[in-house]
Amino acid sequence: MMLVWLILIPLLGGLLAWPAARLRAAAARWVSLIAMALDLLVLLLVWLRHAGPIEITGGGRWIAMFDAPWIPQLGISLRLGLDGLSLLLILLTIGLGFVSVVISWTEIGERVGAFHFNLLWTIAGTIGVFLALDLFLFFFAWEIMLVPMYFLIALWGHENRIYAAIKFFLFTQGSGLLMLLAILALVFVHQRTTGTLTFDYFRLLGTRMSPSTEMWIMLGFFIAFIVKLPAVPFHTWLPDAHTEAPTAGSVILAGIMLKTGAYGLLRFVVPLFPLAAIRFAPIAMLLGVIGIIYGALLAFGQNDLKRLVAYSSVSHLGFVLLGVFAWNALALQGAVMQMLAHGVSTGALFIMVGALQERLHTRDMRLMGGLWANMPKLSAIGMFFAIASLGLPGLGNFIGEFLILIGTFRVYPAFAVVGTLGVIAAAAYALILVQRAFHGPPRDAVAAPDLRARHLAVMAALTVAIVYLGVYPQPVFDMASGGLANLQTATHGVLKLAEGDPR
Amino acid sequence: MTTIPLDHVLILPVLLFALGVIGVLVRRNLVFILMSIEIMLNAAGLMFIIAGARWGQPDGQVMFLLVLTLAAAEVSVGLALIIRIRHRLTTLDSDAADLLQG
Amino acid sequence: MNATFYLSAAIAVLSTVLVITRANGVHALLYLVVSLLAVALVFFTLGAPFAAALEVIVYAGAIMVLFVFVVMMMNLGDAAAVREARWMEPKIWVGPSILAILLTAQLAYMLDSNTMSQPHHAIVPARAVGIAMYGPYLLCVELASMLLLAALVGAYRLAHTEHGRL
Amino acid sequence: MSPALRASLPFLVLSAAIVVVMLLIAVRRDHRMIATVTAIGLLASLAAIIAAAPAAPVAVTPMFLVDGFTLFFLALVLVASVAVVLLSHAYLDGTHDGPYDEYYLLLLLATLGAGALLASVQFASFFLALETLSIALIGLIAYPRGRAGAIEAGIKYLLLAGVSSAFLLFGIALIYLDFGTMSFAALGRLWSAAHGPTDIYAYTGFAMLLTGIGFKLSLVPFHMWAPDIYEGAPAPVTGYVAVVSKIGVFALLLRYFVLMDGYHDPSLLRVIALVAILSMLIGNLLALLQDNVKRILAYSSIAHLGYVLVALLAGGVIGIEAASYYLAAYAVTTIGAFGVVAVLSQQGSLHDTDRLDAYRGLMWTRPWLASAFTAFLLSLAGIPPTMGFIAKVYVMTSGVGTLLIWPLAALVIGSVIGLYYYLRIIVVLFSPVRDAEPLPPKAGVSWAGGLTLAVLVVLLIGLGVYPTPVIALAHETTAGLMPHQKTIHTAEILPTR
Amino acid sequence: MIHDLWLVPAFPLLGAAILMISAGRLPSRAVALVGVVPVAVSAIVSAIIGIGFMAAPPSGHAFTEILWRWIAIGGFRPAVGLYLDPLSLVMMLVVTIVGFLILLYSTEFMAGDEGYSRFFAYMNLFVSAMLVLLLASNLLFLYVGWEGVGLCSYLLIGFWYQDAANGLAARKAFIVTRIGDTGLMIGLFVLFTHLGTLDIQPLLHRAASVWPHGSAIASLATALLLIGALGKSAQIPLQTWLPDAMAGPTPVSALIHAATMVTAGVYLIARMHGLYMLAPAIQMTVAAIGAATLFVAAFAALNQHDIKRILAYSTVSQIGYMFLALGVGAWTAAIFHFMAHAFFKALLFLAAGAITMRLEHHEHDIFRMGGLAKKLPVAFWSFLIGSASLAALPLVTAGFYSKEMILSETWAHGGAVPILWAAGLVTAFVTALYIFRAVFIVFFGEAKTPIVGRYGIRIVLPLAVLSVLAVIGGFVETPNGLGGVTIFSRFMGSVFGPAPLAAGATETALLVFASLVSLSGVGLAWLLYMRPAPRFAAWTQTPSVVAWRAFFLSGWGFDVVYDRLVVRPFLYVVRINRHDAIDDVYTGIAEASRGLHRLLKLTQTGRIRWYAGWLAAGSILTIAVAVIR
Repeated sequence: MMLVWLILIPLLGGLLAWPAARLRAAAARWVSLIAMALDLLVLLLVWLRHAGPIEITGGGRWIAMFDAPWIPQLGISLRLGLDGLSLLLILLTIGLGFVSVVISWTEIGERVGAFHFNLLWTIAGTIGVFLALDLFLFFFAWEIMLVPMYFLIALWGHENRIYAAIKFFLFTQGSGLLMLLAILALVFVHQRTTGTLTFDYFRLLGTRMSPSTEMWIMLGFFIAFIVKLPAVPFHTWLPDAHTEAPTAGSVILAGIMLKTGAYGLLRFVVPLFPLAAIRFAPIAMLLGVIGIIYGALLAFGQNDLKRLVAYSSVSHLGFVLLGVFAWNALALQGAVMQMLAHGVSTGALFIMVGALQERLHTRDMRLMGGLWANMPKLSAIGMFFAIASLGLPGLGNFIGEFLILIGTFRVYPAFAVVGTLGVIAAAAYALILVQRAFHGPPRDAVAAPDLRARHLAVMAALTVAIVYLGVYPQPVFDMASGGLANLQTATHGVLKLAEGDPR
Repeated sequence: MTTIPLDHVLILPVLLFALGVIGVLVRRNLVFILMSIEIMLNAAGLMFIIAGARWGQPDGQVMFLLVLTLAAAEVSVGLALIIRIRHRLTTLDSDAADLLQG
Repeated sequence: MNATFYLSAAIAVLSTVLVITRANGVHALLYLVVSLLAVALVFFTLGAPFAAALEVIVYAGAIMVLFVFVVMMMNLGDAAAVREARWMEPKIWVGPSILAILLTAQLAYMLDSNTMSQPHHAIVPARAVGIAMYGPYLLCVELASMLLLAALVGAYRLAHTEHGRL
Repeated sequence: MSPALRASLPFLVLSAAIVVVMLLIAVRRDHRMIATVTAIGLLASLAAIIAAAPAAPVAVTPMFLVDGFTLFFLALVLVASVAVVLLSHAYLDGTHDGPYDEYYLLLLLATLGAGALLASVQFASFFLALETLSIALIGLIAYPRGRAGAIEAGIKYLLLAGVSSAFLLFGIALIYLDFGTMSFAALGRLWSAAHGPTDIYAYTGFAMLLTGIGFKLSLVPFHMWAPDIYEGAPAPVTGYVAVVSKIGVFALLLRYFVLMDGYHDPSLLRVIALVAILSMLIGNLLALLQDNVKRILAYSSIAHLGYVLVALLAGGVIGIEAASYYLAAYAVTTIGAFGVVAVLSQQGSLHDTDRLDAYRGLMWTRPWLASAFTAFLLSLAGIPPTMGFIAKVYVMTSGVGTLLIWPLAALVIGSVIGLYYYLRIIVVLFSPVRDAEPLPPKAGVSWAGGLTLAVLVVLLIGLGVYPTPVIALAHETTAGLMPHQKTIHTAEILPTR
Repeated sequence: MIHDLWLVPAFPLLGAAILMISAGRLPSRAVALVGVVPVAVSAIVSAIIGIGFMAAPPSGHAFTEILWRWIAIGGFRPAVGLYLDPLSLVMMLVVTIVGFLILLYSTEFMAGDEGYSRFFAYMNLFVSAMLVLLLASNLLFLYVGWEGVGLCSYLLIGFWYQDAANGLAARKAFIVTRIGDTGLMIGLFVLFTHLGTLDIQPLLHRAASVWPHGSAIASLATALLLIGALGKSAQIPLQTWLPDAMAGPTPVSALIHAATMVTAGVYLIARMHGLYMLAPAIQMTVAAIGAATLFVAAFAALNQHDIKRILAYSTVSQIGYMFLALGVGAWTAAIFHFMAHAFFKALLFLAAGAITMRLEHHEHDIFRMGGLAKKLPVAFWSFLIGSASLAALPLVTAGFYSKEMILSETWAHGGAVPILWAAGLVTAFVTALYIFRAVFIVFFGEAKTPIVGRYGIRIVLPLAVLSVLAVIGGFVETPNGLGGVTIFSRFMGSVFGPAPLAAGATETALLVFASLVSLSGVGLAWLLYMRPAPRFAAWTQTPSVVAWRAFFLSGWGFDVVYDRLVVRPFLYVVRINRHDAIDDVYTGIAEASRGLHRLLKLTQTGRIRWYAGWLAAGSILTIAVAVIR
């Protein structure tokens, strides 16, 4: 039941925040903060007080599990489960949720209640995605998380927000429908072979089907997830959405939502369709590698600071795609680490851009330059995270990228090598960002206050997080290994059959 | 009674129906369009009679009767509308009634 | 009887052609009456005397009279006829004719496809029709009354004005 | 009480309501009273369904069959009608284009027609019920006599419905000519047994029949009338046309198709698949950049009927359940959407409030109304937590089960296009208010209208999150249609030959 | 004390952290204190550890300290651990001591700069990262230091961020070295994939037992590591960043781009020498690259105007010597030269800094200096000592002994192919020539730029100490003919094995010959630049010579070639695709939908007849579809 509260708290918080804003705008903000705090508390309680793992046949060990009927006619139930993987991602979600609320404190002045409603609902949807173990419920949460996000972009975004919001929605919904088709197809195939109609994740694991069927169904899931990830060639919604979203929206979008795509790949695509996934792995990894390079090239070419960061996300998540399909312990741990580190570092970069926009009313780097002279703190922090995003050893992103690449190298050395070249391109765009925004001769027009305490506190927290991930990541690996073991349990038997697979 | 081949009989409703279609499409005057619809309905009624005759059942004639009812109802409402249009738009040109389009 | 059928069928078709080509409303209506009467004859030849009678009384009689009344009331005189004639320029016939020909062709293909078994050649008398109507079709007749009620109310609403004028 | 009488109780109540209303009009013209009586009549009929349910299924003359299928959709139709009545009162009231009373009479007649349609198992009753519905609708559509648009819509509907009826009748006549029966069940046996699929008469007849039905359902390529009529008709009537008339005709089609066992005939499936695909794609494309809310909803309803056709094509218990749920969702959503337009509009004005511009910033001037509208639009777009979402999933479920690849592809593509224009409206609702264009003066939403919308929203979300009751109901009622060997015998007690 | 090894990198890190968190709010005196003291403490701790190590070597002459478990995933268990052996000890001592001196110097040199605190933060961070690089027991941890020093190099090159040119130079440095780093990274993949560990010592043992001599996989791994070393140590073909890196403050050039970071490549190869011995072909490549680089860079140095660029090319060239040594297996010689080079090159840079800081507008062009010997005697003497050591003037300079060791071992190794040795020898001549060219031009002749200010003790002291070291630093290892001291090679023996036996008479001959070559280089410089003959001046103006000089000035045109081959294509691709061509596909789809909408909208004419026509047409269509099959 605690798991349900994890989702319910933000939902209720959202419902409360909206009317609360009629009293005072700050009330909505406090309600959101408290909701996040409660959620964190619940999560910690679930984690610390669980009485030992719950064993699921063929599905691994879980920290907590919840099951209740929902639409029994269709074999749909409210099945939620928490393992190490989802716990980490929910932790990230709540953490960035805090951050989003705090950084919106002054940025969002209009329709504060509605804003926090949408923010919290998005977060609730995301947590739902990370918890759902019923495919229908998963899809439900998947959609629920998109709608408030759409409003966040469309209502509180920047100049071209409508276009961006609609584009975001069309891409994710369109691909979502494909996934829905795939889910239904899987359920039907399962029903045909076993006679039971069910959307239960555990029961659908190991569904037998012909190779071509498996491939088609897998592709449905795969496309939905790589649209979300996003991977080339489905990434083009991302720069627009990121650029136009309000800062908190960008943080949530980049920090958490993109991770749902990766999570989907991890939780569903490979375990449900191991053979097809293995056969498809070279293409998927090729897409990942293309994404790494292509995203980096485009990031380098942008004038808009937010677009640059957005394209860098494409590049970073290319690594995740690479890691997921390498499907060995190293690469998977790397993928998880990359997800977390990207969430933190890119989130911080977006906050930095947001702070700049709040001060300069532009994101165009051609109008910046020399900011260091006026805003040394902001610039230093911005540079720090730019450098984190280029994968400097000792920081989280490096650990992620390195593990992914070294894991990939065992399976497909060529992809690992090309991916490593992407690291060079990452240096190019990260440094050009620093150069164009912070370095160079200061401009007269640029005279604005430096970061204030609230932002500094957020940034300090994120800095600590990213350094921690880089220096002492083992607790994260220990936590994730439980979840990853669950995934690998699911594919273990099948993958053994695939001959000569070096995983 | 008669020994008219059924195939020959069937030609008549088909022709009448087609002529009704032409009438609807060609005429611009609302009254004529209504008339052409009557021709089509009549053709359908004829078809029912033929079908009833083929099977020796009264159902065909009953259906014709019901079609007749429809025709009457339609004509009454239609003509009432036409009168109203005549007064509002002062024309019976069906093409002039394109306020609603796109 | 055969001759009657073919003759009346020919008249029906011919007069229908005239209906859809006449510019003058009253003329067209009269041709339509002719056409309906011819069809009534066809009904008769097909052994449906009851239907034939109704065709004449209700269709050619009541309904067409309604038409004539409205046409007269609207005073569709010569000017209207001239306009009608102008509207029926040759090129306007092209599209509809093609459609009609296609439709006829399809139906002709249908007719050609197999030979229908011959009719029963039995007259279905009014009595049989009546029994059917008040037997299995009873509720349909009731429903028809509702249909007519709807038409009545609709026509009333549309034609009626509070101020005594249209 | 004989089972047949008991089963036909809802219809009898409805007919009685018609008579009562007619008599009342004769006695005293009082808008509020007539509307109340109408609503009570409809609700009484709804209540009668409960009484009728135990008697079902039973054949009421060879023409009608009252079974679970009938009653499920009848309930839907009645609920929708009640909603329309409640929305209509404020819409009509206070304008000078009276009297309003015949409106309710026509509404009841139309509802009776739709109800009869749901029970029809023979062509004669089908056709009569359909025409009762149509003729009554013409009166409703052209009810605001002062509006040029309404009159135009009326004549368009009349003439085009006439043409389509002629096609329909001609098609029925051909089928009758071929088989010698007009009973659906008997046709089902003959279609598969005596006649092979080579019989051109039957196919031509079916195609022409489909023309008539397709017209009523506004399926592509018989769809063109829909936007014009939707735009011209008064908003509550538009909702009625979009919901009641379509549910009635669709249910009929479903029953006909199941009873005649069209699932074994690839030709028929092909025709319907083609129509469905065209409807989903063209309907959505037509709405894409439309600036008139009612027209958008019209085009979107074209597409939605295409979606339900996918469920029809899929067939089986799940297909019928899917179609049932979909139509329920469609009814709630569409009535709601037009309801919003209705509460913003008045019969007395020259147009309904249907320009997209008029909705600019509605969220900030009338947040509740705009929120409701947003919910309805999201439901139309098939986004959770609304009924529209579950409905779409259900339809896709049925389609996936029968591998309807092309219709499903069209469904997905169409849905994505659809998202765009629903979002466009939402964007307008949420955009900042422009001073230049004030909303039409109207004090507020009437309590009846507000209540209706509130109930609809609650249903929309409630049944979107927890759809089990409706699904269970559909499973128990409409799905009984499918194993027709069991239920249909009752319909053949009195063969029409 | 040796267990407190972790303090050595920790202190500078702490200093950096304090300075960063204080965010420039400390007074400059406190900054100087926080900036210098940690490195000083590190140096002291290093020295104590070093003495302890030499006095009582730990078992196996190596000490490993695991600080904490970093990553443990399956068999991949790199730890955060330190490893101390003579090699890393020497490097550590040099880095901390030279680092301390340079930081001390900087407190005065950088005084008044607005980024004073930032400077010391970065420098401390650098020292810390460099120490991590040197002490890491694990290749992945080494990589942390490896990139860390690269980052600090980037930050310090672009220290004066307001000038866009500095930023460009900084980015160039970072990206070019990162190209090398990716090679190293892939090398790590190969090593881990095949050997299952990244801990250096186990890895070397395993490699020696698993991989046969000359195996392809060993060649691959070493080649990849070599790419990393080439980038970091600015060897051909990745040398182009170093001359531009002179954009940073002079102490940065002294510490990072002369004494320590750029020799990381040398350290890496020396550290992994066990692997290289398994791959003779690659080891030969190392030598060849070293020889080519030292030769090329020396000629480039000969034609520079900027005093720091002369020294930069000189650094490239001297590291070439170290690579040459590594390539011929003279591991000890390479490290010996590293040490000597650290002393004299740091000295040279600091002296150069001492010159430029006293000149108006911080003049860097040697042709605008002149006559400074009398005006700046401190700078003059330090520079002269540094130059002498660089030119390897016999007997009295550290550079002489280290270079001698390299040349003799090269001769011994490549007897059959003396081309490597010849390159080294020719370059020794050119080295003497170019550095004394600078000396003569800068310190003699007419004064051209006025002098301002004066030196404080914090400038003079480091110069003095480094001058001493540049002289006596060589006496730890002398050739047979000159005392035959072997302290250094014996100390290193535990790492590299016993030093090769010298060749007696041949060695002495070589010694004399090489000394003469150096001296003649100085002499030629004297002739050309102290007493310039008109004919020489005229010769330098002939077109072909001008062209050659321009060619050498540009560093043999590498930059131009890279610009054409890599940079411009990259920028071109970026520019043409700035708007993301893939997005056009989607906008195309959207546009097509709109077009279809408009087309379909045309059918909605509002005319009854038209609609009825479509009704009929639709019916015809459905009939056709139903009937025709």
